[in-house]
Amino acid sequence: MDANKLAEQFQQKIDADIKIEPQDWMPDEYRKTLIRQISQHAHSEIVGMLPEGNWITRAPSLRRKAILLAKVQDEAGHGLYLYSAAETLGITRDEMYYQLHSGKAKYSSIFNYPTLTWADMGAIGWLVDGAAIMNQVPLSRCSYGPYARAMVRICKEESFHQRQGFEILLTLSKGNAAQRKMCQDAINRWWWPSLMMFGPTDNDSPHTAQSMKWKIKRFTNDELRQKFVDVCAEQVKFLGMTLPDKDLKWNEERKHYDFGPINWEEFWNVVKGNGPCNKERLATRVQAWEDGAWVREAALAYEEKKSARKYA
Amino acid sequence: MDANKLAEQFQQKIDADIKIEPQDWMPDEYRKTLIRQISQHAHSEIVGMLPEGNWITRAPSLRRKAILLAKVQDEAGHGLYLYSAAETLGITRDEMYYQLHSGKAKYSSIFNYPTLTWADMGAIGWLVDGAAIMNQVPLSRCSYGPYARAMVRICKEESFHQRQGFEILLTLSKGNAAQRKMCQDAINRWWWPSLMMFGPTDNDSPHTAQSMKWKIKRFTNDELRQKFVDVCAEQVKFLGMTLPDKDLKWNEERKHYDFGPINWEEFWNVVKGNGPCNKERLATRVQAWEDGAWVREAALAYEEKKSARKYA
Amino acid sequence: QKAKIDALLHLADDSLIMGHRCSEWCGHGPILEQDIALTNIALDFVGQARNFYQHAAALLQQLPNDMALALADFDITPASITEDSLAYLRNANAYKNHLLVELPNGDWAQTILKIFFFSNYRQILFQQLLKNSDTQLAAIAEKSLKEIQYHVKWSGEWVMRLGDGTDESRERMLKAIDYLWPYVGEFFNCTEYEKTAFELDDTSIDLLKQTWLNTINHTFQLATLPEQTFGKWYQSGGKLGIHTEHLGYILAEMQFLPRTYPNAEW
Amino acid sequence: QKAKIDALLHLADDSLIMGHRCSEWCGHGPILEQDIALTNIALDFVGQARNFYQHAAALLQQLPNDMALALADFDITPASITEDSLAYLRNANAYKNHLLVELPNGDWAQTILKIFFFSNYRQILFQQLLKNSDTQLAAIAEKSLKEIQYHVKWSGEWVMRLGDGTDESRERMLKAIDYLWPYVGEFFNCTEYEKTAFELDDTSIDLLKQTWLNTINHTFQLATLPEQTFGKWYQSGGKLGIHTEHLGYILAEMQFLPRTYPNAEW
Repeated sequence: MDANKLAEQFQQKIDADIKIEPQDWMPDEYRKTLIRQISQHAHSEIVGMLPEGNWITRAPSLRRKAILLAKVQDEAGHGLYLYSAAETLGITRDEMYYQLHSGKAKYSSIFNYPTLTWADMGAIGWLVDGAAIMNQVPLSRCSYGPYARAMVRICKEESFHQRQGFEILLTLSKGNAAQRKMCQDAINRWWWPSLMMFGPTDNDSPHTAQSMKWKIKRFTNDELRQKFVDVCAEQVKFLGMTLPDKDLKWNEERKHYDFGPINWEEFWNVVKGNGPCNKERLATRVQAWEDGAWVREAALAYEEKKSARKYA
Repeated sequence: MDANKLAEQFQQKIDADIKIEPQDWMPDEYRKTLIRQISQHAHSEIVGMLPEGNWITRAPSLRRKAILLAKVQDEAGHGLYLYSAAETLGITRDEMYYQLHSGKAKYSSIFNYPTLTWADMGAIGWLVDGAAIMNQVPLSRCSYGPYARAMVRICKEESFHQRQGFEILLTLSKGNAAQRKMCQDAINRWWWPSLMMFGPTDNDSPHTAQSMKWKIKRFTNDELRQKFVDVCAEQVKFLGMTLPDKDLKWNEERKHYDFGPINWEEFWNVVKGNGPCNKERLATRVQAWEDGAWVREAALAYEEKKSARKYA
Repeated sequence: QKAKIDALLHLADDSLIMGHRCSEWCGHGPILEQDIALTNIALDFVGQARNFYQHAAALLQQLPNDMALALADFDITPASITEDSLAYLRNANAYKNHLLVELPNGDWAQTILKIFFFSNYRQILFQQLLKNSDTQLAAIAEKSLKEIQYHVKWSGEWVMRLGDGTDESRERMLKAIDYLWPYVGEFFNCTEYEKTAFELDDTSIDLLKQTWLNTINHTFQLATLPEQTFGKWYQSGGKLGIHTEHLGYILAEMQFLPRTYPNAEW
Repeated sequence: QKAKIDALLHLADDSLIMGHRCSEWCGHGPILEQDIALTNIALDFVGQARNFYQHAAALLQQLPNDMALALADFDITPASITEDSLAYLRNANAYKNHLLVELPNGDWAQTILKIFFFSNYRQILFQQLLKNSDTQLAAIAEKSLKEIQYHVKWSGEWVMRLGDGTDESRERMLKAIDYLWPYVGEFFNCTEYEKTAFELDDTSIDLLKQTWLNTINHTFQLATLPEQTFGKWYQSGGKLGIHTEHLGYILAEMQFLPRTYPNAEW
């Protein structure tokens, strides 16, 4: 069958909402785009363990400590599913790590911001996980089977995390003056970076059309961002807090909240590697990997000895 | 002149309280004993920086932090004088470090106990420095000139430290219940190890006679220990605290305080290397030395380049 | 009653500090799957700590307040006696964990060896506790044993991998044994409160000690590591509140927020 | 008045955190004489911190209590406003030090380079402050300058030794420059409170910036290290209370005792 014919059939399957599976034919660009997107997503889960991991030893109650540990563990688990999903496309986990460690692969820029107070654990859950869910729920209907199935499981856990994050903020919002201040401060710091998580505006997002055609993407960045703003603008009222945007207000005509301009200069600066924690996050991952080399070698050597003994 | 004659003249000088100076003839054993004693004393100052250094970052007021920093700095300074004094006997500082790091040279066992609360800074000042002074004041009249002169300076600073330590305890003793408890607890933990600082009982101290003849030692271990007990038993009353010895009581006949038996098993165990912190203290010193190797090399290389340029 | 409270706090403190140290690895493990496994172990320990603290808090709440505060050895007066005030408002010298558990993580060899020593000790101790007259304590022990069996298995496998892996891993295991062995004697140097609350006598303690040593040596043999024996001397003090210099730093970090706002809800 | 208080706290916080980091070396230096020198520098910084905190406390005490508490940005209400309550009872987000000073010590190269950058900055800033209309501030600056001159000299000599020492020391210096350079831009990104209290305008700030850069490059040249320029971008936020993740750990350790017993005397 010639390539055009295959491409046509491929698109027909997608249009008919039939999942593409690892052994199916797929265009090179589809494969590459998915590898990039899924591995980037996996890296984000792994790097994303660090800002929250930063507060495990300082969680202010045993219950919160246990919840946070479980959450960070879930993130590692998500990383695992996603690396596995990417592997079905013909790349190994070690190759993906190499891309991360060498700076070739990206991860979500949000994790280049520092976690400065306990309230950040709440804000990350509510806003960052909230934005992630908004991005990911459509992906659980994405055209590539393994990715879609990983997403179903991930989204279920993420919404659990989001509720826990909101509950942290809710507790702080009912607490003493210092706790309320901590709560508002965290919202102030995490709000704009969360909006940036949806990516550049549609005008600056040239690949959107192709990705939507392939059903790797189902809504545009701006559509999802608007949806997120609309939800958060309501939820923040329950906290008795405010979002740090003086332009935020309900637009009766659009039936949406209007919001102020995003600082894209900051966005691109962080993407380029100049965020407050880019260097440290990457250095931490690389260090963990390098420090672990002897452990991985030992485990391998032991397995080899064991199977040698078995067949001896 | 034959060796016997020299030895006779040497002892005459000592008997006449004339100081022995580096260029003077001295018996090998005198030299060896002094090198061992002075370097051990120097090492004690350097290792002794660690237990107190442990509380610099956690000192509870800025004034106390500054005092503690200055104190630990003084100890480094004492180490420096003492290494210099030992060097006059024909050993280099690096050789002495090597002996320390390889476990060949000893340092005062007291520094193998951990500093567990802020009150330990007080107890170390009052008891440990107190015992040190008791040992050292006679040494400022010791027969070897450089050692005696170093001791004069050191003793002056040590008694300043001792007063500061007592004042820490005095403040705690007037503080809240937790502070008073902390104070008594520190005294309980440091009292017996301080008594051990005077070394084994005279019966188990075979070198005492020779050292006294050479005026390297001017009182026996037990004499100094008794003097220390007598002083502390009075001072502790000012604190409204007690010394942890149920046998401690004034003996009108002896005009001294009687005190309970010392746990010599613990003493020898710690000397042998089994104290709570022996391994860590030594490991910390070795680590600092090894981590500093490249710095020392660079400084040397730079000096060489500089003098090469000067004479080029 | 004092023995019971002391023993529960001892168990809780052991669990919490083990959990704390294990949790320091989170996000830094050598292999993603093992990062998850170790975080899971940390979570188990925090969960066990909560059970023991809650049981202690429940017992303390039944006592006159003054007596309860003194028994728990708080250094400030908490708003109420709860799992959290017991964890967050006691000082290092009120903590009763073994010295072993507060030692720094070191490398992967040192960490897994610590878990191996500790979880094997816990396993045989908790098997004893199954028949304890305090049914609540017995129930917690039973629940915990399921988790501990996994810790024993997981850490034992790693002891074998590293002991019988590469030259480097073996070297690191030997170094870890050297560092940790002086601290295992404290397991079987039982305090009065342990004897009373855990219903142990010198004979049964000796039996536990032998069982533990045999188990360790069995795995060590499989791992081609040298057989160990108990020396006359070992480090101790933790169970009576005399710790290493490490615990103060752990608590300064862990307790910072509740110390700053002692009556806040989180 | 707010600008004055903010600026004094900024100076005090910078000094205290510098002192804290330097003091972490105490007992761990590569050469005994240098251990003493660095401890001495730590002591100078703690002393400067005390002068600034005391001056701030004196000014705050003259204000109505509510206003004073809000200006100092305490997160709990202290028994009184003193040098110690300002140091020990403010949270990370009330601290106004530069991000540079809270970064970890790293190796000797990183530590001395940090001191070199910072003390050169302090030197030119404090020369400005000599003519400040707040005569107390000017007096502290004058007193501090004597110490700072020594810090400048000592750290500059080490920059030369390491830059022009061995291949390894040079490599480590280059790495340290790479790590620290993104943080020096914040020195000259002056806040409103600095401009007001230090009596600076954009022109004079620019002059300070050029002077500083020239001084650094002069030593770098002697040290055979590459000439530096200011990029468009740099890390900032510390002076407005938005810090790195490191400061929280510093304060948890430093403030532990006064947080535990907020009204105790020591």
